[in-house]
Parts: sequence; structure tokens; C-alpha cells
Amino acid sequence: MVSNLSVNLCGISLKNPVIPASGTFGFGLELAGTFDLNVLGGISLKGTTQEPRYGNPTPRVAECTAGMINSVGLQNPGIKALVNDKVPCLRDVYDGCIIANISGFSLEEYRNCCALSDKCEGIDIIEVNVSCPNVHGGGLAFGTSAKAAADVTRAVREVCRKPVFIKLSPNVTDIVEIARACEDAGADGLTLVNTFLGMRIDTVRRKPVLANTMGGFSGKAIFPIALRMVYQVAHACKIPVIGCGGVSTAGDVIEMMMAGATAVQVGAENLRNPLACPEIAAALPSTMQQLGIQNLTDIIGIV
Amino acid sequence: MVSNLSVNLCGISLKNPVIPASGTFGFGLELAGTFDLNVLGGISLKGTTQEPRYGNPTPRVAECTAGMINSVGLQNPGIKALVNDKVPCLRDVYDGCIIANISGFSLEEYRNCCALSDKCEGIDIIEVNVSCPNVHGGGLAFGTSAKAAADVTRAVREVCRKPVFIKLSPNVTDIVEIARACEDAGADGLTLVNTFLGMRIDTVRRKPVLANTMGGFSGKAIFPIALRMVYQVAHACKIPVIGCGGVSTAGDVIEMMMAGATAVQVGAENLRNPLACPEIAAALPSTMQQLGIQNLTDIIGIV
Amino acid sequence: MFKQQYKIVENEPVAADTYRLRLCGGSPDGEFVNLEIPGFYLRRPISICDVQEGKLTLYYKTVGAGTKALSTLPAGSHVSVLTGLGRGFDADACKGEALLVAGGLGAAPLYLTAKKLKAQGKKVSAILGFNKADEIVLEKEFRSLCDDVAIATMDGSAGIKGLVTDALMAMNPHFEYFYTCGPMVMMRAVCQALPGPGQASLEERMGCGAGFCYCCSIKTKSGIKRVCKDGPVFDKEDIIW
Amino acid sequence: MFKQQYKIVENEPVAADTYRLRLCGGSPDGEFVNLEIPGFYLRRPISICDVQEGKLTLYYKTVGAGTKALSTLPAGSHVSVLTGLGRGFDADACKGEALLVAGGLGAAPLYLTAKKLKAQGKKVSAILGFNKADEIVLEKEFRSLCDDVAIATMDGSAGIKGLVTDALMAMNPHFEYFYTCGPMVMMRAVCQALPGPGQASLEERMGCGAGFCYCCSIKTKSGIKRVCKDGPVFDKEDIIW
Ligand SMILES: Cc1cc2nc3c(=O)[nH]c(=O)nc-3n(C[C@H](O)[C@H](O)[C@H](O)COP(=O)(O)OP(=O)(O)OC[C@H]3O[C@@H](n4cnc5c(N)ncnc54)[C@H](O)[C@@H]3O)c2cc1C
Ligand SMILES: Cc1cc2nc3c(=O)[nH]c(=O)nc-3n(C[C@H](O)[C@H](O)[C@H](O)COP(=O)(O)OP(=O)(O)OC[C@H]3O[C@@H](n4cnc5c(N)ncnc54)[C@H](O)[C@@H]3O)c2cc1C
Ligand SMILES: Cc1cc2nc3c(=O)[nH]c(=O)nc-3n(C[C@H](O)[C@H](O)[C@H](O)COP(=O)(O)O)c2cc1C
Ligand SMILES: Cc1cc2nc3c(=O)[nH]c(=O)nc-3n(C[C@H](O)[C@H](O)[C@H](O)COP(=O)(O)O)c2cc1C
Ligand code: FES
Ligand code: FES
Repeated sequence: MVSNLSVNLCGISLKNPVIPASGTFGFGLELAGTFDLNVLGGISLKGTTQEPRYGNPTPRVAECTAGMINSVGLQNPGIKALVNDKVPCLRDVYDGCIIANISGFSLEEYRNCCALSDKCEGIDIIEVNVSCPNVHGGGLAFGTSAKAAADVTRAVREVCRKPVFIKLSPNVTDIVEIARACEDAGADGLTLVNTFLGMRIDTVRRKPVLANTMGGFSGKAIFPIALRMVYQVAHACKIPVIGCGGVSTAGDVIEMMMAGATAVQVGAENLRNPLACPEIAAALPSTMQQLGIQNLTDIIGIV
Repeated sequence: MVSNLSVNLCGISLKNPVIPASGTFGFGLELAGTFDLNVLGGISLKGTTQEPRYGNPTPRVAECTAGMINSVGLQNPGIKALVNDKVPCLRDVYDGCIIANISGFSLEEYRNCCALSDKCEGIDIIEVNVSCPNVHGGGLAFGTSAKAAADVTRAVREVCRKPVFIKLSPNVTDIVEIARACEDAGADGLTLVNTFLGMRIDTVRRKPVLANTMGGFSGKAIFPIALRMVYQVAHACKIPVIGCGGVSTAGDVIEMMMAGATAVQVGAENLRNPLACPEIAAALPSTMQQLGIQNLTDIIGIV
Repeated sequence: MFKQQYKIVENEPVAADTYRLRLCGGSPDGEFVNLEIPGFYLRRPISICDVQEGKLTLYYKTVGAGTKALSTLPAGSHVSVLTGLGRGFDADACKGEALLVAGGLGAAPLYLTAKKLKAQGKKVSAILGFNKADEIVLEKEFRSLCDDVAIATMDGSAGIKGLVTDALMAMNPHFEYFYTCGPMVMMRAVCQALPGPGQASLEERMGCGAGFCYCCSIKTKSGIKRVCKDGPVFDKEDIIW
Repeated sequence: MFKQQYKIVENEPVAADTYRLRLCGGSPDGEFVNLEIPGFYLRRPISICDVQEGKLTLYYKTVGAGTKALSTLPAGSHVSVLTGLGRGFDADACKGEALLVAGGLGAAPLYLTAKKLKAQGKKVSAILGFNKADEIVLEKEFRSLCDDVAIATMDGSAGIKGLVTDALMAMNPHFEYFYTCGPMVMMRAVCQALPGPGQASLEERMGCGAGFCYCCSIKTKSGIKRVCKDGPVFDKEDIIW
């Protein structure tokens, strides 16, 4: 019995569902010397904005039980460097699904970056991160209001022919309401979830560990909450869901898919184990066999 | 240098800030034979409703990395048994702060249970859990809307002379908004946080682990999110905050207090270690000494 | 209830996917212990099979990640154990001859019960059911203790072929009171097949294992009970299957 | 970058709160390794002090929970190590005589540098600063290698009393190029005190330690750099203190 690991995201075939999550795998090339990137179903690139950004002051990372908090703050070289330099270089060595991850502080910024990504040949899917504060809307994250998330979706949908996935923030009362609003506004798919707002204090120094006080918490610890959100949204929406949050083993990938995910992203686990994604992809066939799964697509949303 | 561990909650002095969290310590008496309860600053009793409840079908517990999900579903013998039987028996052996934890599915139920608790001599503080679905308000939890949480606060405030703490749900977009609404409605204090809605799937059986599909996730894993919420709320409100969520060591207690908590509850950790609370209380003095803390009250909200 | 470090003196495979764990550190009461396994959040309940001179014998099957990790702990290392948990089988309830019916590792707590019954001078018959011959454990121990021992295997690779209920029919043992432990479906079948009074040891997912979290509550004919504290052993008459 | 299991062959205290860790498994390149400590989410970066015939020598201080846990791992056990990380001191940058200025365990990576410089036949002076005499490590190793070694302690319990900058003034060594590693405040003082060119090894909290998470980014005069990948060693001229 040969295991079939391929999955399909809006017409794009992935050789397997394993995708390093945005921000935890650089622009792909950083790891090209460590393992053959072509074992990955897809790669979600580091979050990119219109202009280059340094991000937040250091320390930008705080360790937690079974997870970590980051406050990188979207350090990136800007959308032009992404489409002119980063993506073409990655395309040279990688034949899988390349996902651009776009952030913005205004609808205009989202629209511009997505339009440029849409024109960039190497990019297959555009993932729109709505966790950034809305500078024109009082500073609350776009992703914490159904209306603002739908506004972003509409704005970028208009300028893209490629599939647009909206990446949702888990820091909300009702993720289903926001997911539905994005679906209604034309999203082709959803990625969930981004990081949870968290904090640690250095009790010796009596100061927050992070220079930025708070940051995004992720890693194994958040898996049960992310899984619940994937389950709820996948059962409420028709568009495909990429599950993300705390995935660190082939078993987690299968659990996410049973909850309703069509593909799965691995985030913080890459930081503690840069070989996490190739190891998970390699472990999938035997895990599938143990669970009597021949085609991964058969189990999507089976629970 | 003698460490001073006592803290003050709305005029009630606790010998130390360590309180087993509601639902993770039964009605206190279950553990009276295991250790001397009088080492505890307070005890928050199992959530109680008007009528006796069996709760949800089993399995009611799912293990996770660094945490667990419970779907006990408020099994309890009803408010009359609480005030007539459970509290008087506990009072016989325990001289610390007894906190009744009240749940309800309607304003009427909250009001009745709190009124009876207020009259019960052994009870010092009334903690109102607003995480239950509002049967008259469309099933959404009272605690997920600032208005509903304020309505509960007002309803119970009217019938209580004792301090009323509202226990907030973390499954919300803006915990500060809800905390402020409760403060404005007359809450004497706030307990945060309750559990996160989570889920696990048994990939062998292809079914949710919990009979109830989803449940409340808690334990070490949630500490950074709970800490962040305590920090945000303690800096936005004037009333005292009891910090809860993932606390398992004396160091965690101090971190919670530096974030702004006046006292700290320990939940799921009790399940894996029934001696967690006495061990934490015993470890506090040496941890304080290492950190140069003489009076615990000095560090409340110091960060 | 007590929390204590026990030293592993043996942790060896004794049958298919089955390990015998011998711990040194005390002679606890109770039906089961709750073991902490490094890296796992909740403890694992395992029934006590035997207690002798400060040594505790347990049998466990490697069914999931926790028990698999347990099986890698070497002799000499220490584990945190909660003891004094659970109400076990009540040997006094049997006034005359006893029948023990075990499915798989249900044999473990029944062995302790057999010892008590024999110490009280009672006649004891036992039926031990397994899936296959290679899963059989404790047969020798039961034979050296009991008056009559039958083995049943699902595939007939040893003893009577079939379920323990098939063996019951074939053996037709004489008894006044029975005790059963094993998979829920098996115990239900046993309780339904046997006319007389008896006790069964139930299983539930546990949080604390010590009676204060109410994760393991079940409805019985005499009210809501905690499997970990009021049980795991319940009178046949009380159980709602 | 490589991920590999290394075997601990030595993990012993050698000075106050200071352990020497010897690992067997390979002769990796790079300035530091990233060690997985069981029970901790992130790895811990530790500089390479010496590499010889498949054996790796590291020195670490037990400053927090992770390094304390590391100190309990027994010889014979295995650790997961990422190797090939970081750009170390560039011995070629020194055309003539070299000065090494270490603060505390900053001595560890400078020892490897001293070996390289000596292999190139250069004259090497070293100033090793510690808080107290009981924290001194690697003195013998440096003395057997370098042309001139001075020790400074804050409390004067050994060598010159004071900071390494005080020792610098007292010793007034002759050198063309310097290398420094230690606490940030110390390195800043050294870079300001020494007129000539040199390199310093910076420290930042790290996520991946391997250049792809951008948690360790700093601003330098030649742009944004990742301490783990573009550094940790930077030219004095590039560093914005
Ligand atoms: C009172 C009692 C006595 C027991 N005695 C024995 C014994 O003597 N020998 C033996 O091999 N097994 C015994 N069991 C079952 C044993 O506890 C489980 O096999 C074990 O917990 C499985 O852990 P795992 O990590 O391998 O499985 P996983 O499925 O990975 O465990 C996940 C979670 O489910 C729980 N769980 C899984 N299966 C069971 C189960 N059957 N019963 C209760 N909880 C479960 C685990 O404790 C854990 O919390 C007993 C159970 C109970 C309730
Ligand atoms: C490139 C590099 C080389 C290093 N080489 C050595 C060495 O050879 N010997 C040695 O003793 N120490 C060295 N350190 C420092 C060492 O990494 C820290 O002391 C160690 O990570 C502390 O871990 P902990 O769990 O004990 O402390 P905790 O404070 O409990 O750690 C919490 C988190 O903060 C991080 N952290 C804490 N202190 C530091 C620090 N000073 N630098 C970077 N991260 C830190 C930890 O890695 C962890 O993620 C080096 C650091 C870097 C960046
Ligand atoms: C260091 C780091 C940087 C991240 N940067 C981004 C980003 O730029 N854009 C984005 O959408 N998500 C970003 N994320 C979130 C991850 O893509 C992922 O959604 C989240 O970490 C949850 O997955 P995990 O639990 O597997 O880490 C980042 C996460 C980490 C840890
Ligand atoms: C088994 C269990 C039962 C609980 N029951 C209640 C309850 O009845 N009322 C309540 O307000 N909180 C209840 N909680 C929530 C805890 O009191 C606490 O808020 C939460 O578990 C977070 O703390 P922790 O991470 O330390 O577990 C329960 C938690 C658990 C684990
Ligand atoms: S498992 Fe906690 S009461 Fe039974
Ligand atoms: S720590 Fe990840 S890039 Fe430096």
C-alpha cells in the first residue's frame, strides 16, 4: 500500500501538506543548504510589508513551557526585494508551492503588496496576515474585527488572480464570525492561526523579558486551541483551511487534517528543530499506515 | 529577614497568595486528609449552580502537551448543599479565605446563588464565573460580552455584602473592555483567567477525545497568555486581580504578582500534583529571598 | 493519599506489549497507583497486582505514548507515585466460594484479590482471558494460588478458544460471588451472564485519580460516583452499563 | 548547519558555577553550537572552546534553569546539537601581534582563536578577567599557548585587581589587532579604550540560532545583521553600542 500524501489547495497540488509557517523559515533560502527544500509541500515566506522594516528592538524572543513568544515585528526587506530577489532565488532551487505572506498597516499597503505578489511569477498563493494593527482604524488589529478583515479581503481580492488565503488571528471572541466574513468577501482559503498575544516577566530584573513587553506566543502549547479553531472554521466555511499552531509531529498533522485542515503549517517548532518539516514529512507515510490512512485527502474534516 | 507572604483581598487578609482554583480542588474536604489545608491562603470551591448537576458525559478529560482539557460541565450538588453542608464542613477544618464559585445560565440563577452564598457564614468571597452560556441570551457565554458580564455583575452586586470577584473568560478579543465593564458595574475584584476553549482528536478512533467534543484547556501551557491578560487588566483597572492560568511554581506566583495579581490561583497543576499548592506555598519564602523580596505585597504590579 | 518517589527495581517485558514494573519504596493501600511519566502532563493509573515488603508489582500494556515512554525507564531510576488510591475488590463480600474473571491485564488487580480470598480460606476459581497465547501473564501465579484456573484465548492459541463468557459456559464453575476486571464490554457480558452477586472494576479517563476533580464521574443506581475514589470497583447491582 | 546527537563524555564543575562539557561525535565548524536541553523549548547557544579529534569542549555557567538542568546530565547520555553555526573570530584579520581580552567565559571562544593565531605563528597576548579567583578557568591553557597572559579579578583575589580595562592600562600590551568576548559592557569599554582595529563577539537572545527566524537582529553600521549568522563576531567599526 503506497501512501498518497498529496493535497490540493485551490487547484494547486502540494506533494504533501507540510508547509513551514511564515516567519519561521525566513525566505526559504536560509535553509536551502541544510536540507533539500523539495521535500516540502509548500513554503510560507517571511511576512512582508511595503517598505523594508527592522522590526522591534531586542530581546525579541522569550522562552515558555512548550512554546515561545516572539516580537520580531515584521523585520523584512520590503515587497520589492521579495518579488525581485527573494522569490526568484528560491524558485531556482524549489519547485513546490511558494506562499507570499503579506502584512500591512493600511488597506492601501495590503493592496499594493498583494498586487505586486500577484504579478510575481514564482508566487503561487498569497497569504494575507491580518494580525497587524490598523493605523487608520484606531490601532486595533485588522484581524480582530469581522468588518476590518472583510475589508482587507475585498481590497486584496480585487487585485489578485492567484488564490488569496487570509491568515486569522486567534485573539478573538468568535473566530467563526471572522472566517465567514472573509469567505463572504471572496477569500479563497484561510490560514489559522497566527500567534496568541502573550507575555513573560524576568523576575530577577523585574522587567518584561521582551523589549516590546508583549509578543506572539506559539509552539506546542497552543495546539489544542488552534485545533479547536480549525475544527470550528472548517465546519462553518466551504473554503479550504490551512491549519497552523503547535504542530510538531506527523501525528499533529493528521489531527489537524481530521479537524478539517487541507494543509498544515509548522511554525515555532522549526526554531527548536530546523529539520522539523523534513522529519515530519518523512514520518507521515508510516504514521498514516499505522492509522490505516492511504490517501491523506480522505481524512480532511473526517471528525 | 523574615518573608512576609500575606496579601489583602478587599479587606480580607490571606496568609499567603496561594489559592487552589475552582474545580481543581473539589470542595476542599476531599484533600483535607492529604495535607493540612491551613497552609493555603484561600480555597476556591468547585463551581456551583442553583440545582444539582451531573455535568457532561465522560470522557471529560483530554491530555495535552503541558496541559489538559476538561469538560466536567459543572458537576455539583447545588447551592443548597454548598451552603448547608460543604462550606460548614470545610469551615470546621479550615480557617483561611473560603471563596464560593458561582455559575449560572440566567441572571436569576446567578442572583439566587450569590444571595444564598452571601448569607452563608463560612464564605468570605463570592467568585462569579461568567464563562457559562447565557440561556436567555442566545447561548453565548456571559463572559464574552462586556454588556452581559456587566449585567451579571450588577445583578449579583445588589444581593451581596461580601466582596464579589468576577471570573473572566480568556476567549475574548478584548479582555480589558470586559474587565472595565465589570469594574464599572460594581465588581470588587476580578479573577482571570478561566480555561481556553480547546479540542483534541483521537486519531485512532477518528473521534474527539472528549465526549463533549470541546472543553476548557488549561495548565502550564497557557501561562504566557494568562499573564498577559493579568498585566493588561491590572494596569487598566483599580480593583484587585486574582491571577490564574498555568501557575505551577513559586516563581510563577511571583511572575503573576509582578504582572499585577494580588493573589494567585493554581488550577490544573493540582490534578497532576495534589500537593502543588502546599509545595508552592512552602517554596515561596526561599524564592522571595533569592529575588530580594521581603513583602510579597511590594511586588504587586511592579512591572 | 500519599505522594512519594519509588525506585524502579524491574521494568521488563513479560508478554506481548506487556511489562512488569516492580517498584520499591513502600507497601501502599488502594486499588491503583497514579504514576508520573516524565514529559506527560497527567499521571497514569495502574492497578496494584501485588504488594510485598515495601515492593509493589504492577503490570501494564504499552497502548499509547505514555505507557511506551514508561517502558523505557531503566531500573534504578525513580518515579513519582501517588498511592492510597481507589476502593478495590472487597474480599469480605464473598461469603463462600469465589470466581475471578479477568480480561487481559484485568488479571493484575484480581491477583491481589485472590491472595486476600485465599488468606481468608476461601475456595477460588479463576478464568483468565487473553487475545492470544503470547499475551498471557500471571498464569503460573494464579495456578499456584487458586483451586481452579482456566485460560481462554480469542484465537484458541492457548486454553479454551473464545471469550471468557465462552469459557464460563464450558467450565461452569461453582461459586457464590464473582469479581471481574477487564474491558468494559467483557465485564458487561460477564455481569449479564452470571446470575449471582459480584463486583466489577470500571475504567474511566482520569484527571486527578484522587477524588477531587470530578473528571471520572459516572452515574450508578446509587447516585453519581467517582470511579477513582468511590470505585473503581462497584457492585454489579449499582452499575449502569 | 547540522543536527546531530553527541555523547557527553565529561560534564564537570571546574570553577564557581562553571562546568566543562566535553562532547564526542564530530569536529564541527562554527563559533558556537546550539544544545537541546530536555524539558526546555529553545536550544542554548554555547561557544566552542576547543575541537580535537571528534571531541568538542565547551564551558558554561549555570545562570538559569536551562544551564542548571544541563549540568545534571550525566556522562554517557546524549544531547542533540546543532553545529556549523556562527561566524567566529577571523584570525586572518590580524596581520601582526594579537591581543585577546576575555571577560568570564568569553575566554572559551578566545582560546580557539588563540590556537588559530598561534598556528599562524603570531604573537598573542591575553587578558582574562573574572569576578573572583574561584571563577578562573582556562588560565593554564592560555599560559601554555600565549606569549603573555594577565589575569584580572574584580575583587583582587587573583592577578590585577579591577576590570580588564584596568589590566589593559597596567599591562599596556603591544598588539596590532584585538579580539574580545565577554559581557557587553566590558566589550564596549574595551572597544572604546583600544585605539586599533579589532573584533568583538556579541550576544543576543536567540530563537533558531541558525539565521532564519530573525529574532537576533541588530543594527550595525553596515546594516541589519543577525547575531547568530552574520556574527556573533563583528568588526569593532561595525558595532553600534
Ligand atoms: C483504575 C485504573 C486501573 C488501571 N490499571 C491498569 C493496569 O493495571 N495495567 C494497564 O496496563 N492499564 C491499566 N489501566 C489503563 C491505563 O491507565 C492506560 O492504559 C494508560 O493510562 C494509557 O496511557 P498511554 O499514555 O499509554 O495512552 P494514551 O491513550 O496516549 O493516553 C492518553 C490519555 O488517556 C488516558 N487513558 C488512555 N487509556 C486509558 C484507559 N484505558 N483508562 C484510563 N485512562 C486512559 C491516559 O491516562 C492519558 O491521560 C488502568 C486504568 C484505570 C482507570
Ligand atoms: C553566541 C553565544 C555564545 C554563547 N556562549 C556561551 C558559552 O560559551 N558559555 C556560557 O556559559 N554561555 C554562553 N552563552 C550564553 C548562554 O547561551 C546563556 O547563558 C544560556 O542560554 C542561559 O540559559 P539558561 O536557561 O540557564 O538561562 P535562562 O535565563 O533561564 O534562559 C532563558 C532564555 O534566555 C536565553 N538566554 C539567557 N541568557 C542568555 C545570554 N546571555 N545570551 C543568549 N541567550 C540567553 C536562553 O537561551 C533561554 O532562551 C552564549 C550566548 C550566545 C548568544
Ligand atoms: C519568530 C516568528 C515569526 C513569525 N512571523 C510571522 C509573520 O511574519 N507573518 C505571519 O503571518 N505569521 C508569523 N508568525 C506566526 C507563525 O507563522 C504561526 O502562525 C504561529 O507561530 C503559530 O504556529 P506555531 O505554533 O507552529 O508556531 C511568526 C511566528 C514566529 C514564531
Ligand atoms: C477540572 C477543572 C474543573 C474546573 N471547574 C471550574 C469551575 O467549576 N468554575 C470555574 O470558575 N473554573 C473552573 N475551572 C477553571 C480553573 O478554575 C482555572 O480558571 C483554569 O483551569 C486556569 O487555571 P490553570 O491553568 O491553573 O488550570 C476548572 C478547571 C479544571 C481543570
Ligand atoms: S479523576 Fe479526579 S475525581 Fe476521579
Ligand atoms: S536566532 Fe534566528 S536568526 Fe538569529
